[in-house]
Amino acid sequence: MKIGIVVSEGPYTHQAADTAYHFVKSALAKGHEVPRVFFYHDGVNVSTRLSVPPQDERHIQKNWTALAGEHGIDLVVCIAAAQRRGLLDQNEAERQGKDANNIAEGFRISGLGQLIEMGIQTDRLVTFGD
Amino acid sequence: MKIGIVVSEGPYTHQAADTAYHFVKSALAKGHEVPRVFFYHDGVNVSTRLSVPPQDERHIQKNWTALAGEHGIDLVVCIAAAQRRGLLDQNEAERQGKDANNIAEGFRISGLGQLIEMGIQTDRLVTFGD
Amino acid sequence: MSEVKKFLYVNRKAPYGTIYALESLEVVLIGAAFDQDVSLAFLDDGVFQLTRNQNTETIGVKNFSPTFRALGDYDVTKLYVERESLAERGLSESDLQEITYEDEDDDWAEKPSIRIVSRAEMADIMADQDVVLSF
Amino acid sequence: MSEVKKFLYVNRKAPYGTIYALESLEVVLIGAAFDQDVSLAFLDDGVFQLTRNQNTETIGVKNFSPTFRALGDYDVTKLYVERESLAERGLSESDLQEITYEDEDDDWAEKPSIRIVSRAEMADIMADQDVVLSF
Amino acid sequence: MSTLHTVNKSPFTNGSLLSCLKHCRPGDAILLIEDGVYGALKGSTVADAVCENLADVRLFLLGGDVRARGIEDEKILSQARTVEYDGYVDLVVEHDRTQSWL
Amino acid sequence: MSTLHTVNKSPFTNGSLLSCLKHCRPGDAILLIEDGVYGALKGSTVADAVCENLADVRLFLLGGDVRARGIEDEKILSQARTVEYDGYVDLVVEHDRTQSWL
Repeated sequence: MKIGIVVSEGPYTHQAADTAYHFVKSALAKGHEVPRVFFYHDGVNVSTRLSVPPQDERHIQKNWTALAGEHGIDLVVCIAAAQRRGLLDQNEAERQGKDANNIAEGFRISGLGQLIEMGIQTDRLVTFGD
Repeated sequence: MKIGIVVSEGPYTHQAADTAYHFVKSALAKGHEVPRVFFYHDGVNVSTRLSVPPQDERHIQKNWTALAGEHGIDLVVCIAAAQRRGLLDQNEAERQGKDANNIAEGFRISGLGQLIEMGIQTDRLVTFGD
Repeated sequence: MSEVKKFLYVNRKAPYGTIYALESLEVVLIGAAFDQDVSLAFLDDGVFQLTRNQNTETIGVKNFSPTFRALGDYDVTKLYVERESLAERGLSESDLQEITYEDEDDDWAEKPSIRIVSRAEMADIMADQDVVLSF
Repeated sequence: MSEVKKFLYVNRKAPYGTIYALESLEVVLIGAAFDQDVSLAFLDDGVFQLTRNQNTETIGVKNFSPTFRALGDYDVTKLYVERESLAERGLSESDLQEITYEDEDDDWAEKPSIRIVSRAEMADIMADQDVVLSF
Repeated sequence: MSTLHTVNKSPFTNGSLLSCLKHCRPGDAILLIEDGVYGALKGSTVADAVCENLADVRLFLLGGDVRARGIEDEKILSQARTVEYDGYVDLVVEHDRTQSWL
Repeated sequence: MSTLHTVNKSPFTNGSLLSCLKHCRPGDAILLIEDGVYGALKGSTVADAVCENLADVRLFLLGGDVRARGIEDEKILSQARTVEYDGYVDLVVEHDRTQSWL
């Protein structure tokens, strides 16, 4: 079965990004497809590559990047939500005249249409948020 | 009177950073001192200079930077909370081997001791959070 | 994409204190381009999103409540509001802004988009969806 | 800084679902170096922070509950827990981990740090502070 | 010695206001801000619980938040007084400490 | 046609669980995750309200979240069944839709 995922809260602050990660791993292990994870609201903060959690803590962004790389998951960060919150890729940074960007490998910035499309093209949609 | 301020939630997502801003402006207008604002939890996200809110929305980071510049307010971003969430200044970025930094002018990264010190040295402490 | 799915946007949070209400509306506007069967549910504190006369001047936050009145132009015409949620908050339908659409199947007659439903009806509406997005 | 102020850390949120409990504890540990008069209040869902036998292995989040047992070494010895909050959650004192400190004024006798108080007593404790930090 | 309590959450979703009310002492004040202003709605399911606990406690509302949410004056409990941001500052100064019920 | 409802908030702080219970239909299931697992505590102030609404609805708990919070088996309502992340996936698949009560 195809399962679409929405992550609505930021890393560490809420458990949502962790629960979503464990859920997706289990879904893949059971043979389901997870074509896309859509990061919305504060969920866009998961995509920063500048996070430096303590050594004895999980690294939420790296976990997602690794899982997506292994299984070909499309990690989409909502552009409107990301702009407000200061998450930019190189293109966006140039377009907005910003001197830095902070999106990690494996994540891409795109529009809300990708969320609707995911809802249309998957069999189930599961939201992790607050 | 000396009033210390804690901001515990990120910009746009929660109203806390807005309410704190209006409160501080009013306190200063009434002749009180606001020596320091301490950004903790998701509040550290207020300090990113990469935020690009829509044209018809307030720019929360720029509002704080301007207010602090005008009135000499010490805007302190908690280092532990900032590291988890991917907020770094140039020094921190170099120390952590990161290729970018994102802290805006007027904010500085420091330790939790600055929060306690603020509690000791001010007459009132007001927390804005969720 | 020829398949039409039933999408329900569930709004359970108040406006302005948090951004969920605004960002939910942004999804609805984008989603309207996909020609799906769209409904909006307002229950619990979500009913506060639709109150009349919101004025955000003092708090310096953008007032997005007029956008609800534009939803008809995007063919989003089913805004279900739970009666019990209103009553628990001391509100009634007259406290909500009027939102209408022009019904192309009825000679463009102007009709109300807000439909007050009971909690049991809301449960039935929720159970009739393909995709539920929660805000 | 010779002035000693009364600091109260108010914990009203459950652990792990959100980070507030952990980041509150980080403040307490740093704050201990400042030689102030420190108390911790646990009420509402904050009482869940102190339950025994927390095991976070499956959820992959760091278990910080053992840190509470180290607070005595930092001279943080007053952990007030509200009895009504426990009872409302079906809990009693025996569901909480044991946290002790060695009382230097009493020949280093080991004493309990957790003090179960009534809601009225908790209100009095809150009203007796110079600085209240809320998490 | 008195406390200013602030509550910023809707009482229909979150227990902070009721918990705050149970921990107030005579002479304290409660200021409802942000989504907390819904706690002063007349005729709601929490209105009685709020009023019962206001005997020795003053209730304030932040005006900007009330107007943002479209709450008309006649919908507000008669016990509540509206202040603006400068009144908020005065309340903080007048009380010995501020406790935020987050 | 049935729904899996997930609740991730403590019922002592937040109204999501009670609202969810009032919107369930026969054959639906509720899965308590994250801080939501406190909703299955025996002898709490919400336990009766939870049980009363479970006639035709199954109640599940996410085991990892229960253990993280130190909730012993004997503290949990007998109506609740514990599943792990793979059981969570099965529940999502078995029901026609998933509704998150955020």
